[in-house]
Formats: sequence, C-alpha cells, structure tokens
Amino acid sequence: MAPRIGVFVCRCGINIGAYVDVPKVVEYAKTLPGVAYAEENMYTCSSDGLNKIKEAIKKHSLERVVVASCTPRTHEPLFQATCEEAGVNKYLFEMANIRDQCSWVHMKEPEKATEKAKDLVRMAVAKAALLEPGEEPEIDVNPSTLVIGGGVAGMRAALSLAEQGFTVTIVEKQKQLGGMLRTFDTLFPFNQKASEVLEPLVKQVTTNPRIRVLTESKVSSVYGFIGNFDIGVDAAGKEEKFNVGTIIVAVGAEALEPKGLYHYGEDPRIVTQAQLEEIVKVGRVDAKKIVMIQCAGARSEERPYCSRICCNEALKNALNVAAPSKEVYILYRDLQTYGIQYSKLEQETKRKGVRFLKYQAEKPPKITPETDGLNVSFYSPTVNEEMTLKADLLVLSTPLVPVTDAKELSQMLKVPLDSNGFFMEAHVKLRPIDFATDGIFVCGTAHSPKDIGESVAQALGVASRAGIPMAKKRVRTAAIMSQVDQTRCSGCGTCIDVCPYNALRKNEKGLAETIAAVCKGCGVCGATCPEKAITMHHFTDEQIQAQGLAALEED
Amino acid sequence: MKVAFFPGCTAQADQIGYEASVRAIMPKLGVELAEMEGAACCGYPPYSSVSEAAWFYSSARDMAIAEGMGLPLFTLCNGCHLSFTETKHALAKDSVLKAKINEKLTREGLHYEGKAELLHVFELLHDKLGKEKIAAAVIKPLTGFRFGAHPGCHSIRPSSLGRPDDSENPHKLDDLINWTGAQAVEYPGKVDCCGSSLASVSGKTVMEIAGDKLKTVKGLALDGLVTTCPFCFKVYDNRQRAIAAAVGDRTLEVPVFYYTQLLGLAMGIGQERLGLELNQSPVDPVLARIGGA
Amino acid sequence: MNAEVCDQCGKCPSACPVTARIEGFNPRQIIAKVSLGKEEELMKSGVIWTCTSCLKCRERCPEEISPYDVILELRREAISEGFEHPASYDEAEKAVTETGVVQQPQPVRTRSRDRKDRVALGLPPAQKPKDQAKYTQAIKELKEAAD
Amino acid sequence: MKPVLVIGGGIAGIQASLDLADRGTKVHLVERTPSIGGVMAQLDKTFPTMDCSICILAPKMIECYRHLNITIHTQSEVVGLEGVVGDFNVKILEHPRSVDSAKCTGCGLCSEKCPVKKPSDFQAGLGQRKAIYLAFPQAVPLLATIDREACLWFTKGICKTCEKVCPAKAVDYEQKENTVELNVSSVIAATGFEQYNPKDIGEYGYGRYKNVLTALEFERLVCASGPTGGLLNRPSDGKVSHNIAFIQCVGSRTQTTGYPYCSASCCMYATKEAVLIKEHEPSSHVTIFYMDLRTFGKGFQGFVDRAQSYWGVKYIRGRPGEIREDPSTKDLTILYENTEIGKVEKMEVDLVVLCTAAIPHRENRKLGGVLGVELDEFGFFADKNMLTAPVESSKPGIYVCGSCHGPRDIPESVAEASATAAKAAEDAARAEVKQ
Repeated sequence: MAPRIGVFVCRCGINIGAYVDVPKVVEYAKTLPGVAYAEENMYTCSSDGLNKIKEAIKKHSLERVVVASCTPRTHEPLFQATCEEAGVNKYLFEMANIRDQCSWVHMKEPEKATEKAKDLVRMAVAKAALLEPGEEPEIDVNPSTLVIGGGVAGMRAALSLAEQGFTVTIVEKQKQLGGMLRTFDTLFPFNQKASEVLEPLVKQVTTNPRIRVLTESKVSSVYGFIGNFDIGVDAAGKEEKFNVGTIIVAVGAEALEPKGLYHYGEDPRIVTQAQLEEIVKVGRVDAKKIVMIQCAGARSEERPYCSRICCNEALKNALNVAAPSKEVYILYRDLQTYGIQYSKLEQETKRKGVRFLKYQAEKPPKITPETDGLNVSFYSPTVNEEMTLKADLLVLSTPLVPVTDAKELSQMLKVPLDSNGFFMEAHVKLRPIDFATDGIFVCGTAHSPKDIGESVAQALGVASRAGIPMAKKRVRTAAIMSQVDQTRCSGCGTCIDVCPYNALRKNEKGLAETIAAVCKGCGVCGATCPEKAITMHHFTDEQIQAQGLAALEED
Repeated sequence: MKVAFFPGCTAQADQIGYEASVRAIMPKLGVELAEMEGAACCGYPPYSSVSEAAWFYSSARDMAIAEGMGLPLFTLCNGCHLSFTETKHALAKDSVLKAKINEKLTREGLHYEGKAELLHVFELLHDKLGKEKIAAAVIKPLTGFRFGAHPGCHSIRPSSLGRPDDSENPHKLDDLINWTGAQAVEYPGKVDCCGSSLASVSGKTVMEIAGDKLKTVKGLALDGLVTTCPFCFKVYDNRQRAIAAAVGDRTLEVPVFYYTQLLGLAMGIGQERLGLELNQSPVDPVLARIGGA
Repeated sequence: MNAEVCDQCGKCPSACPVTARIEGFNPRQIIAKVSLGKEEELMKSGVIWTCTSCLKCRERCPEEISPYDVILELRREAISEGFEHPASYDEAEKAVTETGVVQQPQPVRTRSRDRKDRVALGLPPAQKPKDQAKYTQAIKELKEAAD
Repeated sequence: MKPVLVIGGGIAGIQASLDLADRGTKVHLVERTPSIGGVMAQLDKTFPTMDCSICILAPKMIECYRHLNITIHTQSEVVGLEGVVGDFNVKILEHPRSVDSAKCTGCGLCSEKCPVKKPSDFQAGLGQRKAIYLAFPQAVPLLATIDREACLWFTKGICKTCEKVCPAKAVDYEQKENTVELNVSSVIAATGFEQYNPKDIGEYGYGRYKNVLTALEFERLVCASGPTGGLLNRPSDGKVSHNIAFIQCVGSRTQTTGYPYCSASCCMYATKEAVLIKEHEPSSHVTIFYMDLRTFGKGFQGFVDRAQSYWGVKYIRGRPGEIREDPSTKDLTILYENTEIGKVEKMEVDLVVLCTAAIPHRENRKLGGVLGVELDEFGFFADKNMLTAPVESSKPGIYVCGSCHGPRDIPESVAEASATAAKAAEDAARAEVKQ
C-alpha cells in the first residue's frame, strides 16, 4: 500500500506568495496520489513552520514529507532533521524548489508560475512515493591533523590544535618554518621586527610535544576521507606514510616577480618593495627621490584582483625611508588602507611628509630611464595635470600570487581553485575557511592575500573547524551513495576510473564495490556502468523516472 | 537692555538705510543703543589678507571699547561679527600676541581682555528679545507675504567658532520673519554666498553667483529676499539691475529688504524712518500692499 | 596648515561658488599643490585672489584643513613677497590705515534718483578713531613686526 | 566541561556558538534584542553570490535554537563578571518579554490586533510594528514580545487586547526580570556595531530631505520582505526611483565626526545595492560617489568590474559637497567634483543613499566595564595584539570576534568567530588537564 505523503507549500513571505497562487497549489497537492495531507506556511523554515510539520506527521501519520519552498542547498538539512525528530527517516524527505527556479524567474507571469509550481510539486510527490529510508555510516575520526605549509598560518593552526589536545604534522617545503614572514624585515602597521613574531612562534611549534615538523617535505599522496586520510609525504627524499583525521591547507602565496613591468630587471634603480626592504635592512637608502608605484601587475586584465596588503606594505616602507632630506612619492590607484589601524597608518605616513599622487589604471606611469634618474610621467588626477617626477629609485608594489604547486595540490586533495588560482572555500560568506569536501580546510594567503593578523584569525578558525569532528571522535556521512549489484557487475573497472573521489575499489572477487564513507553520491559511476549494475541510493532510476514521467503528465 | 552699537564701515558709509532702520526699531523694542566713540574698521576686509596682527588689533580695539563701556558689542555686519569672533579665539590662544596688541591699545587708552559679549542681529532679536517681545511689537502683521531668508555666510560658518545660527540648516532669520506675520519659505541654496567679496576682482562672477539666488527666489514667486548683512544686501539690492543684465534676465525683479526694515514696517514705523527709499530693488509693490494692509 | 593630510576627496570644490565659475580655481587642487610644495606657483598664478571667503570649504572639510585659511596664508605671503595682487587690497589697506575705515560716509542715491546722507536720515556722525595717528602707528608697527 | 558564554547573537555570535556546541561544549548565547540574527538578518542579499541574506542565515539561527548544547537568552544583558579564565562567574539579566515563551506559538495574532504602532527596528524605521510584536517573520526564537514603553497597558493601564486574543494564553503582564548566574570557562564577545547617524552632516540633509536614506534603510527598502515589498518607492511620494546615487564615507574617514577610519565594507555593499537596483530595473541610473574604491577582499575587484562592465553602475571619484532638495518635487540635486578631471558638476536624482560609518555599539563601553576589558579610542574592543592575537581581548579568557572590535565584513566575522571558538576550546582543554 502506498505511503502517506504530506506536502508543505511555503510562501517565503512574498518571495513565493506574491507570484505563485499558494492556496491553489495546496489544493492541487491534495489531489495527487498518495498525498494524505497538504498545507501552506508563511515561512516553513521558521520554528513555527517546523513545528507544523512535526504536528502534521503525528496527526496524519505521514510517512513521506515534501516541502515546496526554496533551495535544498540551504534548507534540506533543516527539514530532514525536523522529519527525524518526528520519527520519519531523513531520506524520506523530498524538496521542490518553487522559488529560485519558479517564482523568482517568473515574477512577471504569475499564472505560469503557479502552473510550474504545481508541476514541480507533482514531480516531488511522485519521487517521494518511491523514497526509501537510508542509514548513514558512522566513521571513527583519527584525532590528528595534517597541516600543509609551515608559515605563520600553518604554525598557528598547529599550535591551537595541539593546545586542544590533538596531534599535528606540519609539512613544510622549505628548510625552515616561517614562510613569507621570513622575507619581511618589519611588519605593518606597527613596524615591529618580523623576527619578534616569527622566532617565538617557531620555538613554540618545534618544542610542542604534539607537533611533528617535516621540513624540505612535500605531500605526495592523499587517499581516504574525513576521519581517515592516508597521507604520503616525500620527506627530504624519503617516503613517509601516516594517517590523519583532518587536513589543513596553509601553503601561503608568493610575491609576483614583475618581469617586463615598468622596465623592471633592466635597471638597478627599479626594485620591488621586498627588495627595498632588503636595502633598508642592510643599511640606509641613498636615493633622494623615491617613487613607489602601486598595483604593479595587480587589478589588471591578467590579475583581476587587489592584493590587499601592497598599499600598507608600501606605506610601511615609505615611513621607514622617509626623511627631511628625501622626497617619497606613492603613486596609487585606490589606497587600500581599510579599517582602523591602516587608516591610522595612512594618516601617519601623510604627516611624515610622504606625498600621495593618484594615477589612472588606463594611463599607467611611463618610465624613461636616464643617466641622472628615472623619469616617471603620468596624468595625476590629484592636480589634474600631466606630471613628471625624476626618481633616483623606483619601487614596484607587486601582488601576491598563488604558490606554483597550488594546482597539483588541489588535484591531490580534490578541492577547487578560484579563477585567480587561490584555493576556493565552500561558501564565500558563511563557510569562508571550509572546503566543500569534509575534513579539509583552508587558511591564510592560500585562500587569498591577507595580512598576518587576518591569517592568524583564519588559522585559529580552521583549528576550530578541524577540531569539531576530532573532538566528537565520530562523524556520520550521507547515505546518498552508490551500491554495486555484485550479481550484475562484470568487473570492467570503468566506475573505478571515473570516480572523482576514489570511492570504488575491486574486492577479492575482482568485482567493484563502493567505499561508503568516501562516496559523495555524485552518480558518475551509476551513469557510466555498462551493466547497469550500480544503484544510486536516493536517486534510483525508478525514482528519477517517476519524477520525469510526472513532469510530462498533464493535470 | 543696553548694547554698544557698532554699525561697521559698510552700514555707516553707504548702507545708511540699514542703520536708520535699526535706530528706528530698537528703542521701541526696549534696546538702548550706546554710541561707541572712536570705534574703527574691524580690520577684516583689508588686513585678513595682509597682516593677521593688524587685523586682530583692529578687532580687539573695537571689542576693547565695548569692554570699556561694560556693554555687549552689537554689530550689524556678518563680516564684523566673524572678525571679532576669530580675533577672540586667536587671542585666547595666543597670549603673546594679545600682550603685544594690548601694549599698543594702552597708547589709545584702551585694554582688551575678551570680556565683551558679541551680539549678532540674530542673537539680539531672536535669542535675547525672542518671540514674545517681537510679536508684541508687531501691530501691522505682514500676513500673506512669503519671503526667502538669506542669513549670509559669515553668520553661520564656521560652526567650529560658534556662529549665531546653524551652518547647514539655519532657521533664526526664518523665525524672525515668521514672527512679523509673514511666512519664511525654504529654498535651495539658502546657505549660499552672495559673492560680494569678489566685487573688486571679478564683478562678472559676483553677478553670476548672486543671480542664481535671485532666480531661485523669483522662480518660487516669493515676495522678496530678506537679509541682515550689508554686504549681501549691497549685492542683491543695490546691484540687482546690473545682475539682471549680466545673467540676461531683464525681468529679474526681486524685492530685497533688511529684516529690520520689514520688522519696522510691521511695527507700524514710517517708511522714511526705515531708509526704505534707499532700497534699489523694486520694493514699491510690496510697500504698497503693506501700506494698504 | 595640515594640507598634507588631505584625502583629496573633492568635497571643498563641490559647492564652492567660484570653482563652478572661474576656470583654474579649485580649493582641492590648491591644497594638493601646497602639500607638493608648489606654493610659489600658486602665488604667481593669481587664483588665490578669487576666493569669496564663503567658508563652505572650511566648514565642511572632513579633515579640518580649511582651504580658506590656506588661501589667506598664501595671500599674506604673496603680498609680503611682492607678488602681483589686486590693487583693491592696497587701496582698502591704505584707507583703513589712514582713516580707520574702509569707506568714508557718502551721500546715497534713492530710488527716486536724489541723494541722501547720514544727516538727512537723522543719523549721528560716523564712527572713526579718536586719534588717527596712534591707530596708524600701531598698525604700522604690528605689520613690521610680523614681516 | 564548563560552558562558554557568547555575547551577541549576530552572525559572529551564532557561528562561535555553533562551532563550540558542535564539538560538544555547552554554550549560553546572550542577545540584547528579542531575536538572534543581528544586522545580517536585515540585509537583502549578500555579494558576490547574491544569496538572499536571511535565507542563508535562517538555517543557522534555527540550528542554534534547536541545538541541545545551546541555551539562548534573548532580551538579556551581561551585568556581572568575576573570576579568571577557566572559572568566570557571570550574571545575566533577562528582561521580561511579558509573554510566556513556553506557551507562545508566534502566531502573531496579538500584534495583528494590537492598536499601538511604532517604527520597526528591523525595518530600520521605514516600516512599523506594534507594541506587542514578533521581531521579524524568521525571528528566533519566534516569540512575541511587549514593548513596555509603547504598550497601553503599561503606559495607561488600558487595552489588554493581546491578552484577550492570544489563543495560547501566553501574555503575561506580571512577568518580572530574571537574573541567571553561571560559571563559564571562557567568554566570547560578538556584540557587533551600529551605524553612524548622518543627521549631523547637515549638507547632506538626512532627516530633512525625505529621499535621503542610509544604506541600512535602503537594504530594507530593496528587500522583498521590506516595507515596500522590495519596490523602490521613495519615501517622499512613493514614486519608483530609477535614478539613485550612493555616497561613500559618510561620517567615516572624517576627523570632524570622530570616526577618521575606513569602515571597510561600504564600497562593496554599495556596489551590491547598486547591482540590486539594476536587477530590479536594468534601465536605472546608479552612481556611486567614492574616494578610494576598496576592493581588497577576495572576489571584490571582480564584483566591482562586473557591476561596471555588465550592469553599467557608474563610479565617480569625488565626495559630494552638498545635496539640495527641490521644494516642490522633492527631487535631489547633488553638487560634486569629478576629481579625475577636476570639474565640478551637478546630478539630479530621485534618491540618495548614504553609506555611513560603522561605529562601536553604544552598549560597548558599558559591557567593556562589566567584562573589565580595554576599548580602543573609539569604543571598539581593543585587540590584545592585532597581528599575533587578533581575537583576544586585553583579558585572558575573553575573546572578541566580528565588528565589535573594528569594522569587518561577514566572512571575516565568521572566520574570527570560529577562531574564538578555538581559543575557548584551548581553555577548556587546559582546564581538563588541570583536573
């Protein structure tokens, strides 16, 4: 006998209610096969709406639940949890998106929107009737973390996790810990010595009993899943293998070498901010007239992003070279002295007599090296005139760029990079330091250019995120997974080749089988299996066919 | 109340209609105007661009006279009032300059401490006398008239020095107009400059600047523009024909009044005693209507 | 003058009665040039004489810079260093220094084309220094001391 | 393991609470207002994904509400703190809702019938609420609350309509305030910010000119759940606005207001709001007046580039000097200089949006005193060390995240919230070892 289905249609305030005739949809839902109950809510996701679902499940002994509202991306877990609380297995829940794919796109044609909403509900109900309960496998979580990158972010993440009681292995490319921090003499905005920050940190890390540091090392292989990653490391030539529960990407970034920009490399009087800092570090700067150019290679066609730290880096160096006997000019497009401390730094730099001149992106400064100096010519919106400065020293502020092996690592971890080659988080706003893949996290400049404090904040952040499953010791993974019918499988191995998660393997019989915990339920294997031996739970052929056929029905 | 009366160069030299109207209304409002013997220019117009010391000396000198009389210093001119205020602030900060100035003042038998209270027209009429006294003095309310108030730059800026009215949303002159029974109307550009101080550098620019405000007032079909600043009046009233020519609007006919003239009329004082015959703008239609009222 | 902290935001010229009308006068640019050490260029150019002293820039500058006061400073310097400047400043100065007032009282024209003076309006004599010599002397000394 | 106290129920406080609760730590979340959600709940959409803000926030709010490890104290404030890290005794004052939270179902019948109208805080004053009201439709907890200053019963001793109509008999005029005392191991401050009131910048006419709004007011105006249902009906006459200008750095980067710093998120939310207008009506004219385009965050520059090239949002470098209102039409004229070319110009618009400074919450000083932590010169919580201890206050065991220690955007606040959770977890672990 067919299961009793309950349908809940959400108005989402006016997001749906203003365009879709919700009462009509509810009435229609009641006429669908198997639907034992249907109602509308102002906001089904409000605690009030959720209580209504629970009540209805009990009152009308519902066995399947369909919510027609917004997107599963944000709301499915919530409704599933609600069903579970009322004793309905979460996999017996189905969602119809009548907002993003209906009311929002058909605002100007309410009748059609209402018809489409009916269709979507009909499809969801058809699938719901065939849903089966799913059990979620539980996995033990190894309470140890792999931190890739031994810069300030990696070290701070490692220290926090160690303090929380977990063991950590840091894998660092270089001979020494410290990353980019080693390249700085002083740090903005307070101009304190970089070593004052770096040395105590390295000491804490190297002396912490829970932290193991592998320098001159590189991650060579990653297999497994949250709680249970098998890691291969090429540690200074010899292969290391170990298992961790979570992984943190803290590989940092690199400074762009501005080859071909503003005659860089053709004239010793043209340097980068990093090189200027070297000069300041070893001694004094002889140049009387110093001109800095911001956005050298950034906010351009080639690199359409702002590198966030270059302006403040320039201000810091300008302050350090500024003197009554010198003229220091900063040629900028938009000064990125955001927030409180950098606003102060800007004021301080101006008071110190450093001169700020704007230039326009479309008319970058022209450099003509002459024996008596470098002619820097540009249109200055500051005085609204063409200007030429004769510089003894030209300093280019260049952006941070992704580390060279970022792509390789991203493929090994199966996590994405953004269009600029930095690691891409799960959600820009609300999951800024998670990856979509469970158990793997990102922090520091590997994610995007940022200052030390911001990197540390993210490092501590991932220490919390990674700490959660390890503190809980066990995690559940989704039951949306593939299953291989051993009687049908021919052992051809196609599924194993196409699986992007290494979630299938050959068993002793030479037949394919799914590693439940690893499977993400993407369905590629099911689609490619020549023998139709693979079932995708929660997206079975029957369920999808029923949905498709329902779509074609006329009401 | 009794005040030391300082008309200022412009009022006493060629804006004598203004001074006349003030002298006509004040006694009736219970304000006694004490003459300031030996008072001279506040020093702002020439010296602010030449020598700060000379400027502050001139202003301090006038304030010293009032101080000697033991009376608040009441001036008709926005420029003079700001000049006095700036000097007060500067000398309060710079005791050396103050001493140097006092040394010269003693030769003229004067001494400056900065004790004299400064009174702008707004402060005397609006803040000191207030609605009751003004309204009580009005016997011929100017009912039905709509005027635009022009406070003038130096009566409202810079607020950092404390000015008689709000820098961006001044209302005191509007209140004063409303208390005569007339209606003050908000208009865009109320806090704008009259341009007068450019007269000797670029007369054309003054015309353009002043022309804009007169056009706005005309556009709103107001009965006129009202001010208390002799410099502003000089531009809007005395030079209105020239402005009309310059901005190419021969029909630009906007009656311009000193507030003290309007108040005088509302108090039933005769036009001749209010110096109204000296207004160069077309005020006759308004006067006719009031006369008839 | 703290011209160097200027953000070049452009607020001062926005509502300036002169910038909109006289080519080349822009308080923001004046501040920029001062902070770049181009005072002499400004004093030569003559733009500093076209400010109406409406004080909007001083009132509204977010950084409390007051282009108006910077301009006054430049004017004083320009005059003391003998740069070209409008004759009216010398005339006004002469008048006040010698007579204590900018203008002498004079008969004023009425709408009906005749002339009235203070007496005709029943006004007392205009104010002026009791002892002009002392006033003039004081001004002279203060000016010299300043230079 | 001892519980952790989280102060402030905005996105930062929510994230910190969830991180801790998920790892098994008990959390007490203290919120000043009747609902958690904070400013993010008031926003229409969030860039660059243009997710509906409340739609991505609501699930987290509900998660807090349902989480067995989280206790939410709304309309509450922390009034006392003693002790040291690992052993803080805190006093929480719960102000009366005048509604029995056990009985109220949030059906809203009471506010429907309530005769008293008040400007709605949630609608940034653009819309109205009743004396008894639900903070907003997705409020968590979804409970009515009585504004005793407005309620006729509390002010005049009449009415009691809500009590009569409440089907759950939840209205309780007698409810008293309640003090809760807790022993916690760590404290996380996430009290957020507020926005500078631009009325003091008189030349922009805010408060005098009806069609000059703040950015937060605009968020409500453009939001589908806002007072106009998302239609850009301007306040003066309800006319749909197609010509809108944004002014950046209003009150911020301004010595004279006392907020000389950059508020860090305005350039981007203005760009987002500009794009929203274009999404509503592509033929609209939208202009953003800025000083420096601060595109320093991940994806910012790309978002601005798209706003310019695809949506045709116009950016003019120049801080306007004055706004004028036409007395009859209430249309606005902006006086500005295009500093790129050094020319002053005028622009006529229907509506002006002021992007105002993010300033410390007015309660910060008080709370700072109670917690005994230092504030910076503006009244934000001071960082122990901006570089090495970015989420630590001046007092061990008390942590700060989000915009309560300086202007920040949502992702930074969320990351920092997790960071404070990590610090609290470290404290707890050390305490464990001790025992």
